[in-house]
Amino acid sequence: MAEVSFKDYASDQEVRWCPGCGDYSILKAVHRALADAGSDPVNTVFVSGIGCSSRLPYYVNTYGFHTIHGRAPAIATGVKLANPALDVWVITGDGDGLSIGGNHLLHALRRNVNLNILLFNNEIYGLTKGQYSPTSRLGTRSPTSPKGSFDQPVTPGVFAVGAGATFIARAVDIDQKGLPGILNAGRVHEGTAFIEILQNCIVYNEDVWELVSSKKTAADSTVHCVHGQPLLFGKDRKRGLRLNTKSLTIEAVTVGEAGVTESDILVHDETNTTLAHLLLSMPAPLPMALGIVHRRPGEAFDTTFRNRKPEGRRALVKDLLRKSNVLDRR
Amino acid sequence: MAEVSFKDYASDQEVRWCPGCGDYSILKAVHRALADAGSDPVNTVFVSGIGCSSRLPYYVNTYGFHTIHGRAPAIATGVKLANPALDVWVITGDGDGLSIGGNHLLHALRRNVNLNILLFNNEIYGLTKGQYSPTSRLGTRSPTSPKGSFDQPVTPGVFAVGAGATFIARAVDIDQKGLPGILNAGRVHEGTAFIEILQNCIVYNEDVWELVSSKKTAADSTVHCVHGQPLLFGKDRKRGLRLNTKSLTIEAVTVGEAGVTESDILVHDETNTTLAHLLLSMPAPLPMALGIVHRRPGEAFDTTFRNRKPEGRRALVKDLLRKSNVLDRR
Amino acid sequence: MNSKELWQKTSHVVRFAGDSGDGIQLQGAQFTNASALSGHDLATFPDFPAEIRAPAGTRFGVSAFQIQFGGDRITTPGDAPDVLVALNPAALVVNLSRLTSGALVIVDESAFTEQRLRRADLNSNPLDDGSLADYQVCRVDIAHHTLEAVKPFGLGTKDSQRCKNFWALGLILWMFDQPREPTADWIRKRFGKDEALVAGNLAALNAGHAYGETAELGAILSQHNIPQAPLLAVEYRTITGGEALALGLIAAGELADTEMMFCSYPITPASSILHHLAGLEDAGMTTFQAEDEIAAICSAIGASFAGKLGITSSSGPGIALKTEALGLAVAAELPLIVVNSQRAGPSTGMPTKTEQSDLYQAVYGRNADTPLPVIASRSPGDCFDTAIEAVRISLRHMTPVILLTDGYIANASELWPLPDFDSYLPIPTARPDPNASGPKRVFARNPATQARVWAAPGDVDYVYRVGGIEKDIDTGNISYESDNHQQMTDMRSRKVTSVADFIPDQILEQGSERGLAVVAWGSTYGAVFQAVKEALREGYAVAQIHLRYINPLPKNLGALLAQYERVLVPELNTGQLATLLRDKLLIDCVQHNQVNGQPFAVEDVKQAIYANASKRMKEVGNG
Amino acid sequence: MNSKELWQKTSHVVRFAGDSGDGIQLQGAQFTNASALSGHDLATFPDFPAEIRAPAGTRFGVSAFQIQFGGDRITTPGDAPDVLVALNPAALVVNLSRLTSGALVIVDESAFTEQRLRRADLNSNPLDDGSLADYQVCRVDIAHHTLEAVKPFGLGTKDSQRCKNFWALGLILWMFDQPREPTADWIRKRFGKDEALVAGNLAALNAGHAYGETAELGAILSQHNIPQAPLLAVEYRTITGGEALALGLIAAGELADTEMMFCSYPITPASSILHHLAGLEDAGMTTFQAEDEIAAICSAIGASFAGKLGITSSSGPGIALKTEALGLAVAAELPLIVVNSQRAGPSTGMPTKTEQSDLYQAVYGRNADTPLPVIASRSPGDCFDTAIEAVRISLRHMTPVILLTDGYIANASELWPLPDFDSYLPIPTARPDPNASGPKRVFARNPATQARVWAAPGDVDYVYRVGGIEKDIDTGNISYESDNHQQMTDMRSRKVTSVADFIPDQILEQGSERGLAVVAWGSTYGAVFQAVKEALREGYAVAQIHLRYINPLPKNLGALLAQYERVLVPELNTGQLATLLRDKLLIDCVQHNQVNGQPFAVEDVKQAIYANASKRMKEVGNG
Ligand SMILES: Cc1ncc(C[n+]2csc(CCOP(=O)(O)OP(=O)(O)O)c2C)c(N)n1
Ligand SMILES: Cc1ncc(C[n+]2csc(CCOP(=O)(O)OP(=O)(O)O)c2C)c(N)n1
Ligand code: SF4
Ligand code: SF4
Ligand SMILES: [Mg+2]
Ligand SMILES: [Mg+2]
Repeated sequence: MAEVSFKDYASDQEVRWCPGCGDYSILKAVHRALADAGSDPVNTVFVSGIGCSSRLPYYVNTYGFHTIHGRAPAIATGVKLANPALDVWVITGDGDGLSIGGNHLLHALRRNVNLNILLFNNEIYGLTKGQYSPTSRLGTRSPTSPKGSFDQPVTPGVFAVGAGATFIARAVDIDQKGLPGILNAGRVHEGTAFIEILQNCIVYNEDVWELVSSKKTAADSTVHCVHGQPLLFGKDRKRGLRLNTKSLTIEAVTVGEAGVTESDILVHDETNTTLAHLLLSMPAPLPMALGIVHRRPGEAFDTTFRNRKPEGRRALVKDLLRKSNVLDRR
Repeated sequence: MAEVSFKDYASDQEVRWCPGCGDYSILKAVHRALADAGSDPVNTVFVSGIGCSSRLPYYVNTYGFHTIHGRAPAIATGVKLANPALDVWVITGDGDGLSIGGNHLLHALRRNVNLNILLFNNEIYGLTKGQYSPTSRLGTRSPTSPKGSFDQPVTPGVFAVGAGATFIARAVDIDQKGLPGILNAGRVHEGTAFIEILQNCIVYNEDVWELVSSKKTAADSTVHCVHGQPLLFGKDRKRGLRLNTKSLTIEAVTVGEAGVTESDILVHDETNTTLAHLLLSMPAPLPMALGIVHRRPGEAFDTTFRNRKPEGRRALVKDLLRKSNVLDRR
Repeated sequence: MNSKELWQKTSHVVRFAGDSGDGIQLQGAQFTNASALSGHDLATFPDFPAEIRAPAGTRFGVSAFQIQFGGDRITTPGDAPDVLVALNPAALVVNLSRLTSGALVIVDESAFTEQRLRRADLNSNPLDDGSLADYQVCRVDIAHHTLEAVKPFGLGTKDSQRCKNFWALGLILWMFDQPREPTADWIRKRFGKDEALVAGNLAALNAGHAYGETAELGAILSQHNIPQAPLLAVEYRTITGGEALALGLIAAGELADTEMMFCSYPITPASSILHHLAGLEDAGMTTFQAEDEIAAICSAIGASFAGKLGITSSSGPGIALKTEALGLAVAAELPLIVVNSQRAGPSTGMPTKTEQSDLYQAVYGRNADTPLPVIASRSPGDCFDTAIEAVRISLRHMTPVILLTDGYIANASELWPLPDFDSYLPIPTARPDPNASGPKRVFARNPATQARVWAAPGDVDYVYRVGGIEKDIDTGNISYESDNHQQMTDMRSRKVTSVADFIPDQILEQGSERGLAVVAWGSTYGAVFQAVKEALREGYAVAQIHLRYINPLPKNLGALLAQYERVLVPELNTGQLATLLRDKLLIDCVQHNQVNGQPFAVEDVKQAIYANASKRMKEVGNG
Repeated sequence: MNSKELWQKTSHVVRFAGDSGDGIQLQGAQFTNASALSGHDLATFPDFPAEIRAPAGTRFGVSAFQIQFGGDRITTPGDAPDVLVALNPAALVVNLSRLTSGALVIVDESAFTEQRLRRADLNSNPLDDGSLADYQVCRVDIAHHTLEAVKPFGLGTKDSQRCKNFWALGLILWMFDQPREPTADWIRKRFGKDEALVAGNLAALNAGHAYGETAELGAILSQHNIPQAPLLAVEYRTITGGEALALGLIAAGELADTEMMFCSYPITPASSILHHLAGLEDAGMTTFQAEDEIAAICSAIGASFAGKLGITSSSGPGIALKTEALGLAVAAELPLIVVNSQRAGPSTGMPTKTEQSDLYQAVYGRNADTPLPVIASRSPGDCFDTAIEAVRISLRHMTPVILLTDGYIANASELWPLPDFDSYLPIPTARPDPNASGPKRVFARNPATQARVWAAPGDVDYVYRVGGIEKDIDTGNISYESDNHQQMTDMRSRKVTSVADFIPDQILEQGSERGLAVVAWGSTYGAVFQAVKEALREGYAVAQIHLRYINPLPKNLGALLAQYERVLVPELNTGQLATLLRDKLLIDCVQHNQVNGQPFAVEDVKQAIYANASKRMKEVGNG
């Protein structure tokens, strides 16, 4: 199926997100990615949990399983282990994946099951009407935190590093140019791909990503990580990241100022987990790291998982039945 | 209670671990730590899940709650939030804490609840007779992995870094000299203290920690992290860790050889999370990092949690009942 | 019925319908408030879509609010609306079938454009194609009138259009001669800072009202004076089940002089309770949003172990996740309140729809022999008293208690007589008695309740260890002794059956001492009450028995039911209470089950009564 | 009874007891094997401590193995041992009370030292203080004899002492004239590489045997020839419930021509099934050790969605965690096998002890109306057939099925006639029929079974999406339609009730057509069989009815039970099947409940029969 349009991957179901929800653009990027890859819907499965984000599978013209809250990675693991030939995507949210589902996400990542996990992070529980989530920033006011939340949030990417993930990316919902490519990079990665998508919930957490998604501010508040390239950012790409080897921290510098030359700038190495930890945990005002922050080769769980078409099973069953001393009274 | 002996903290219950189990020495260290701190048993609570390790609370003469599998951090969070004045310890294992209990551990760590969490890592499910666990090394043969396990293991300390833990330590079960001090450091830490204890299951995973615990090999295969001190190790402490700033990795070098001087050796900074990630993820043959690998200040969840003795509640209840337009038919 | 009959009724059913974005729920809430202040009894039914903000104009996106109010005792939002206010075509078509014949339909003409008709999958305009033949139709260009009214205050178009709901509200308030002031106050509070919004919305409200007065719509749109309801000489307020439950828990804390910790994880329709409680630390109630339902119940159990009363709340799927930990609370003999706001299932099911299908789960849904008390709320206001009762039982017997409510009463509101709080009896607890002499044994049990001592860390007398492994009945130490396990099993069932020694006898809500007994529980109270009341009026030998105590059942229930020739059990499930009655009382019963996500219509229950009851002899004679 | 009576019995009960470290379970397994090969019927009961390796010499650390074997049909390990082999004081004292009077007690004298008596909390030596007055005591210095026997082979003391169990085994094998060869083979296999160990253990085995032959212990220790059991002319083997269940699942995969994925998380006593299956990928069974029970059932559901049959297995507390996901499997109409090896609860309870207390959980233990079929295994060997039956039902109706077994049959073994596998009917599935014409609708259901099409990713004809939200009964798309939810609810219950159309009528195991019916289920089969058999012999009007199908019940059960004056329901719980019988059949029944972690003793069931049955007239006449 060479000549496919992204429209061919839309299902016949009416999309039911709020007007203006970031999920619409992510859905479009998913359709694009599938089209770009010429994916075969017949051998593609979208598995999701529960949440606004988790409704996505209904809108993709492949096999789809909208399951229960937080369990998508576990169910997807079963799908993949049962039939490793399938292209299995997981759609989850910050609540679904990191609140109730944290354990399954951890184990999918450490096992390195060949799944493409998309976590829509809107820093809120959308479907249940706007309670703060484990990624909500300190002080987030919500129906369950009227005086502002005081739970330290978890940083999805940093958590993924801790879980031993072999592919970690971060992208913005409206980035129609970049997102499809990242989704496909995750798709072809051997092992679990973890892709955090910064998504705007316009009803309950509007513009929480303003800084990184608005034309005006994006250039200065984000840095795009490209393997082998210096970590430069800013409108004129004069700003860059430098490693302070004494304090083992990252600092933002300006090339050409204070004797800083391009050679001082960190060159991105996507295979280094420590760099991934550094980049993914950069606090503002340092720019937010986007793109494929981490990717390293590793054996996928489902390839080592012994999956055999049984042959001569009937004989084998009969053998097993006799695996023990037998008293013959015939 | 100044003059207390560690024996005063033993309960009247007969200890029922296998002869030679590493849990015995950990229990002793716990008794010691409590005695050293002159802890008040009346205001101390040990909460555990299920597993051989989780039997420990029965053997400590304080309040104790032996709960259900994997949930100790959640139950302990409830105990602590209900009464922040209590000194709350959590006892868990690699299966209890990182297999079924991974999610609660993650959230306790990120919230930074003031708990002292001891994870007994014997890299096996002891109580259920020896199945491999999420920390078992690749290729571990067990009743459920007869051909050797092929799940990538999770590294407890690295996971803790990813979860945003503010205190991470690693110790060896038989280290009666060092362990009590580390336990008390965790006890007094503001926020969640995560202490991984390398424990020997003599029945199902004997000597998996041989290298780091035997007199012969320990010096060369472990490095003790002390804040502000160079990371030296080896019998004559001539070996040391150096940061390769290009590859952002750690390498072991020998002071005095190849022009290496003590000044090249990394000085431990317990407040740096990136260094914690580096040290806790060092692969063999690099030495295993022991001691207080990470400790940074941070507000504990239970101190921000608004916990008020109700005053004039009756009047308040009556107000709340009337918080709405009232039709007066009297 | 014709217009005359329609307006003769002493109570009316009004349904507001429009887009999720139209502020329909607000409209309903304000009208409810006004009705209450006019001295009408009332019951409401918010009926919103599953989607957060469904696309405008679609049928599935229609949000509705129904209220029955008036001069009688009102216990349901009504089977069929007498008045429908429809702000767009979709809102009209999806609600038409519900209306009483001859109902008044008020529509916003301006919304019936080509494009919006298509959005509602309509090929022709119902205003013209005769589909409204059976109704009195009042076409008003609400949008236009609203814009006119707010023009002076220079609001943007969006904000101006947003005032539509207040214009319509003003009109209906006029129709039933109800006060605007409470709404005006609300508008001022809500938009306080923004003067233009305040002025605009007030103007819309008043314009709608004025329109009713001035427009010459004669018969079609006339003002009706609804008699006041036969109320008691007390104070009343309107309250939803969610609010009442939250208030009841807080009140119980005061009655038990106990601090409480409410640990929950959001889920529809249970979240509202957590929302109501969040921020009420000063009332001795701390709230904790856990990472999942398991952590929620576990932290609540931890709180109870530490001496605060732990409470957790969820809906069916979340309760399922809590069942393992519930076993621990039973084994450790700790107090714990578990609130289940039931919703339609199985699995995710229909989260915004109501159902009574978690009774099996509550009574039988645990591994091993793990009995615990179960009670249920019958109406929004009743949630206040059942919450207190749940706490009373839990602390009296040192056991977890499940309180069943559902999505319907969680969101619905009713007129509620303010309780005389000082008349409530204090709730005793099993806390250690510092003055008690003799040995301090934490597992010494009260022979009447099987409650063990509720000692907590910090208490120097009771330093103890407990767990989920079977424990020695006296010392609490681990015990694998076979006799001990038998004794503990017996003690655990005695603990729950002993609850029946403390609860009141089952009463007869209304009706005869023989004939047909209609036995129900939970939120069907209102519909069953109305149905039985009408059947009685019609001369049927029928009685209403409504259960608050599900497990254990009141001791006299068996004898009470034995008086009747037949027992009818209407439920919003496949027959779960019926199972319980057969199991515990071995009585046969006729089931009447509806599992469609909707509350019972009074009419359905009546039909079931007709099919199973007979007229009283004398009645027949008289007739 | 006196020695003479004792040895006249045609079957005997022997109990081996010692420290966890003494290899008692191995001893028992070897003896079991020898008995089987000697043509004896048998039933065993391994009775080990909760601790992995309890401290030596303690009472709680005693590990025991009991076997009944002989010439009759044997269905239980026996109420009271005729022979006790005690390797230390603790092993003696904790087992004394179980013995038949006049039983033979063989003790290792050397173990009765001051210090080890103290370890067993004994102030005096039971060998001398008369506590063995009622028994025939045979004191042998087993340790000494063993060391003598193995000396030639230069084993260390530890290894030498470890041979003790084989010496004792040799002696008992001699007593009952049973073959040593199988054990000798096992020793050679086990210690193959280590020649000294092989030689040493063989020497001990033979020495024990020789001791019996040569030692002049006369009456006390004589050889007894046990008659062969009345067996069929087929092949037999011994098998535990865990093994049989694993084999049954694999066999079912072959019969259904389906690959399977067994997803589980370890838990006592369920783990053994996973252990038996691990590594059998070649048999079409892949195993996955998940991170917890929820992940286990979820990955199994994922496998079923992907076209393999997902299976998950746990015990009560783990099953509790699976209930939410079970609802998803019901809603998505996927096949799934859930095996519950029941253990004593509530909560952690007594993991190594047996119980039947998860029937409520299996039948009623889910939120919403979420029915599913439940069946139960009656004995170790029966696990093979019930596993196949569970798969058959699951694939026929496209529904999850719960299979109940328990800790007792999981570990116990019996003599099992090898099934003639080729005689088993193939298991049809609802997989798409590629040749079928007409529209390919995945939710087109078989009217007889309500099975939808089991289409899986990779199938070009059925690309579809499904979830836990209520779905349109035809298209499978999300639907909040009230009528549709009612139809789906009805379809789901019809799906489960339709199972009864395919299962055999309930049969009478044994006994009369009137009088007392003893109705039981699961692992109590053996004890009830024996009790009813003996009561019948004694002339009581009693019958045994044993249920394999718990939900739905066989259609004829109601009519069958109606024949009897009384129904007795013995269960290892507080009366859970009794509840089901009242609920489904509205029949009254007498409960006989034991909840102490132990299987029924035949005698207890008999007493319950005596209390509820009457002698047949003619018998009384004759008597
Ligand atoms: C077991 C269970 N618990 C809770 C819920 C209620 N619930 C549904 S979605 C959700 C959170 C969704 O948040 P997120 O994953 O961030 O998705 P979003 O709606 O923000 O895209 C919750 C708490 C549920 N459906 N099931
Ligand atoms: C809900 C539940 N699932 C499973 C089990 C069985 N179980 C008990 S302990 C354990 C694992 C213990 O491993 P770990 O935490 O490492 O403790 P260890 O015995 O090794 O000290 C398991 C699987 C249980 N008791 N409860
Ligand atoms: S609530 Fe938020 S996340 Fe959900 S659909 Fe609406 S905008 Fe999107
Ligand atoms: S099994 Fe292992 S961990 Fe458990 S008590 Fe024995 S030695 Fe210790
Ligand atoms: Mg979200
Ligand atoms: Mg372990």
